[in-house]
Amino acid sequence: MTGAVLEVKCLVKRFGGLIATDHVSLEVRPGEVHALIGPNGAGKSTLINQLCGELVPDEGAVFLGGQDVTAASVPDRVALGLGRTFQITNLLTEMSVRDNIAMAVQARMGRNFRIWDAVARRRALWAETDGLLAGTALDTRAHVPVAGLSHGEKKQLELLVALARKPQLLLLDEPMAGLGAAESHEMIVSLRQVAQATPMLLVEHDMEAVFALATRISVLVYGRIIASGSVEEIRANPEVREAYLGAEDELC
Amino acid sequence: MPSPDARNLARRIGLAVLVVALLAVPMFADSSSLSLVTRILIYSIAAASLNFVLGYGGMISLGHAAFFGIGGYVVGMLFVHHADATPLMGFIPGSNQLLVTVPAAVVVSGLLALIIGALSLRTGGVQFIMITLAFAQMIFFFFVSLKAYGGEDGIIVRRTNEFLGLNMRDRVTLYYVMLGFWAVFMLALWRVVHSSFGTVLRGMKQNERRMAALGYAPYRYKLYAFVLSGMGAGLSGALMANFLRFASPDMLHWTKSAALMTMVILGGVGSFLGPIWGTAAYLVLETWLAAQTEYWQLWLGLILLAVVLGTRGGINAGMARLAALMMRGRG
Amino acid sequence: MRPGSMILVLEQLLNGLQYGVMLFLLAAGLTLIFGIMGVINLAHGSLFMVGAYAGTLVAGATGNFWLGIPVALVAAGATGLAVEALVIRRLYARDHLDQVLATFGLILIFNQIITLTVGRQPVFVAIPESLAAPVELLPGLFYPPYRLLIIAAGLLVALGLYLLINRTRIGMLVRAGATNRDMVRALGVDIRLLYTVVFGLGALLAGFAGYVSGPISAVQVGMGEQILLSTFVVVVVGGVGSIKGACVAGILLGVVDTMLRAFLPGLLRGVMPASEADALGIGIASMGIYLLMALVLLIRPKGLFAAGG
Amino acid sequence: MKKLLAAASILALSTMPGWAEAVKIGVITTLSGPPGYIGEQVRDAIALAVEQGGGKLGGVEVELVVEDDGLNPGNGRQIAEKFVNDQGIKILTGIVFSNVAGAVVPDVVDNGAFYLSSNAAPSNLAGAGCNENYFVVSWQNDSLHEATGAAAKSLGYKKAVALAPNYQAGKDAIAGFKRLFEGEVEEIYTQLDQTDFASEMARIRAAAPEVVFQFHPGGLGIAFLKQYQQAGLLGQIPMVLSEPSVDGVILNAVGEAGVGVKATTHWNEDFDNDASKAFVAAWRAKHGDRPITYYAQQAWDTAQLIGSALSKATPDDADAFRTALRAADFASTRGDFKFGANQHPVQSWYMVDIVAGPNGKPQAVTKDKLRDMVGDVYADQCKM
Repeated sequence: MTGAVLEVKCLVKRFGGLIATDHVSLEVRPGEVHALIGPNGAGKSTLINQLCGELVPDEGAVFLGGQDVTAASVPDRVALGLGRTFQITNLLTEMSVRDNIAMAVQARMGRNFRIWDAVARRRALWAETDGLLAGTALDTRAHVPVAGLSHGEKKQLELLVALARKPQLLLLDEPMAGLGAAESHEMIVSLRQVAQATPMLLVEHDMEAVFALATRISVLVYGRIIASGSVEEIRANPEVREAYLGAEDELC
Repeated sequence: MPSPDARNLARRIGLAVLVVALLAVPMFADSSSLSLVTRILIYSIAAASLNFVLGYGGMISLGHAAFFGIGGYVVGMLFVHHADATPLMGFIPGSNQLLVTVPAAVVVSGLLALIIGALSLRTGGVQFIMITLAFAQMIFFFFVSLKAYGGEDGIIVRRTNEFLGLNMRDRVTLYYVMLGFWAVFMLALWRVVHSSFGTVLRGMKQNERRMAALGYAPYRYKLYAFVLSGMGAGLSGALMANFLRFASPDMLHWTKSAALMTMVILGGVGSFLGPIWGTAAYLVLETWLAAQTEYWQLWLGLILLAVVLGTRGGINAGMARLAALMMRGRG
Repeated sequence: MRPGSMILVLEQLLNGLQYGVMLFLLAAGLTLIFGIMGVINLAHGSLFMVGAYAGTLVAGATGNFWLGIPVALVAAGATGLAVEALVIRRLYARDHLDQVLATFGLILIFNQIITLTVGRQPVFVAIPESLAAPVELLPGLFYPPYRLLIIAAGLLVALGLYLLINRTRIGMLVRAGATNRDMVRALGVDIRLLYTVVFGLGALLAGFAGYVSGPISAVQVGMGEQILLSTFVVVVVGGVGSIKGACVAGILLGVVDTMLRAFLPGLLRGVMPASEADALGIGIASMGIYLLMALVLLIRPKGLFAAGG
Repeated sequence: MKKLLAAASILALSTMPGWAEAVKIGVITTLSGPPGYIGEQVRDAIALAVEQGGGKLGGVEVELVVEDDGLNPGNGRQIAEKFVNDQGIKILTGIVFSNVAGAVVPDVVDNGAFYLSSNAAPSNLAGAGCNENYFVVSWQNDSLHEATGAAAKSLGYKKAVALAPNYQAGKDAIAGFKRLFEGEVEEIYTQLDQTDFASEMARIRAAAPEVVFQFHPGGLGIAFLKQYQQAGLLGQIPMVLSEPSVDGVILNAVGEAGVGVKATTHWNEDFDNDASKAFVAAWRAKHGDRPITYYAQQAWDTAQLIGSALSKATPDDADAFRTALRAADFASTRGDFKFGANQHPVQSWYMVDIVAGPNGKPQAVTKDKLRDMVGDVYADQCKM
């Protein structure tokens, strides 16, 4: 046992003749922010979907907190402490910000097969929801339906909803995608705060964010991890520069 | 999009008008109107139950006639065995007590919904529509060939079930009894919709993937909803068998499922009062048109088409829009 | 097995094949409309009825059976195009519920229009003389040539559709559309034209099926709904959007349905009293295709040949 | 077009001034869907009888109120409720299907109105469920098919195949056939929505019986007869049928596929009595070539029965009206007619041959009387 929160061993996923995930192994240890970078089409989303249980891998194994979850369903993995955000925000669009967070809190609190209570009167639920909202940028927008939020607000809400579930590990699928400079900065601050308590696997295109947050970086190209190491090692790795970053040096 | 305030107002106005009107119906309605309103009440229980899975849960079931029909048949079969003084399946005594037959019908249709739902919910989308239809058809054919209970001719329930010593042959009494069941059901449904489970179910319809990522296992929640909905439809069927004093395979036919769905869509999918308005609109139209012309189905078809193409969200959305207009006029 | 019973089995297989071909003709159009446009068209059976009535009335008036075929095709095709332009086109972006309700309304309208114009009594068309007398296919196996012709026509249509879908540009778009609707739109294809073509084609096939079924069964109001449910079962079992699936599932269901009806009561009599065997046998047989659909969907929730995996 | 005229004439009758005190007759029948032609025959025959009487039945002015039940028991019940309780109609008739009758009849008679059946006569209302306000003018299901069994027996057949849809009336049909046939019978059940009988044809050929009995009303019967001919069985194995499988509309729709079949019936177009001749002549004058079915004949007889009772009593005096009905004091198109203990008919049954008619369309020709003045098997169970 390595003591890793998440351990992926030799994961393989094929679509027809195409190999989308090619013997990927990686791990996320406590206190770590493991960033996964790679060009478009490298198979990052496919990998994420296998980690959270939406796709079943053809070979290999996934361990959460030392437990083999390769065949476990999405909710079962969530129950073991896996949280995630979606690249394209994926919220309950007809509900308000507060309701979205409450839904996550409710999931953790359980007792959701009750048909004779009134959700509006679950005091603990709303107390905790409001506690989570307090002090965040969305606090003043609590009763706005999701459809009325800006893109940046939706991204923030994605994160809040994932955190409300109190995960042991967060899978972040491009949390910066589509954000402006100021919003990105805000997001980085939020994530840094979160990272102190929760290890993360961060999939991201925004190199500034990756270098600001990651303690370790793996580079995924054509479904294969071609390099893995500390921020400095990856920065220096010529193969990475060649395969992923290209001629233009946009590292800083 | 009407504002929440406007929707709230529309709902309250609608509810107040409804309650007063329903209590007063026997005072001014003639016999056939009373019977029409009674049928609307009974069918709206089934329509609201269908709306629970369809509007709140996003499961398009085209097989709810199965639960409606089973509810009716439970009442009919218990009555047959009560009249014959023979036990059903060798050990279950027959009954003509409403407080026995109706709960029995609800339980049996719930069990049936559990079986059908457990199998059907493995699919989704169009396949779900068709597999629920398939199971309902199987049950239809089963009862059509069930000679012991009248087969195609159905079961005549000579006397409406007894209930608290009331004179159930009196139309007005029968109406108030049905209204009582209806009110209890609607209040219960209101609670369920706003319960922890109901909230999860609504989330499930909006975004199943998100709910799974929060740790809710969709299958179990949907199955639970399906069973509850089947029980509601069974209640409706049991009341209908008592009202018509008749249960026949017609209750199980797929066109009954389609009619229930029509009532839901006509009123407004996913709104609480929608199915009630929809049921009323459908039955009133059907009855009124049939009295006007023997080609009434032509007009019914044209009206359905016009409603689908011309409105979005059915009657309920229309009323909410109206309420919003009134608000604007006031403020 | 005795030669007599062997011949009976063969004959029943032919019957199953013929019924299956009929189901395929209807299901082919329905599955494309389903798969490509995402529209549940309950009124497909009405096009079947329109074809049957138009062809039969003309054949009856002229005394020429063959003349009925082009008339049925034109009538069903034209009706299909009109329905598409006036109603279906507005439903593409709607959810299944609206589609079910609107096309359910169309069924009522079509049935009443036929009642108003032609009347409530079934209309009659005779099989052409040359195809009327049963022919002896094998010693002791007599079979109506008209049914053989339906089988042949159905298989020919299947072949034609196969070529159309695999060898032509329209077919390429149809395949792409069934797999991924947005992709076709992204290709810059005039999607509206494609939809119209597909819907018209489906209507033609339904009208043809309706007319050729006329001499065998009753041409009457509501004839479309009787076969509609079976057709939907075929579409779903075959896999939505798949012509190949419609063909395989149509023939499979046709044969299974026929064989169950023909032999199940007899088989059950071997293990139980005759009256119970008959009741149980026919009970299972009438549920047969629905049972089969439930089984297929439980094993393969998207049907046998689901388009787009 | 004729149908429109017929409908218009009813409307005209009901809206004419000065009819306020007319006795209303409620006609609940099935006018939509495939069996719509049956309801049309029922309605048009009753309307014709009223028209022949100059707006009167039995010398009393009547007004017809017609509504389509859509083959839906709930709708039928709703219409009956309106007729009986709101419009005060005391005389109802017209229901085609047993399942609609099951929902409507008990309610009608419980409310003190009369139901006179012109067609549907389910067994559960013939035996223990009989009622003093419920009369059947057509026939009880079983007796219809018993006559066919008797016919097949009298023709000397010993081995039969019997086919019917797998529902109550189908099973009753085969049971009724077997009761008087007494030979060896192989039973084959078909499906209610079946249109292709090829599989059954093959089974019939394999069974090689001496005679085939089948009960398939409406469109099913059309399909069955056509396919029987196409399978080449028509010339090989004789067929003996009861009348629902060969009504005038079916014969019209099957063409020569009907020729050579034998059938049993309680009435045929060529009956040589004044009442029948008058009915046929009136129908021909009104509807031309349109086929006459026994549905129309029964409805006509029902109208005559109503007339006979109205001439003696008013329906508001229930006891007197009931007595008048029981007397069955009218000239039935079928000749002798009276009510049994359960107020179902006691009547004679005949055999007819289907032969090619002058215009190429098949027609039925009456042969022998098979059974003389018989009732039904449920009469004993009725305690009135």
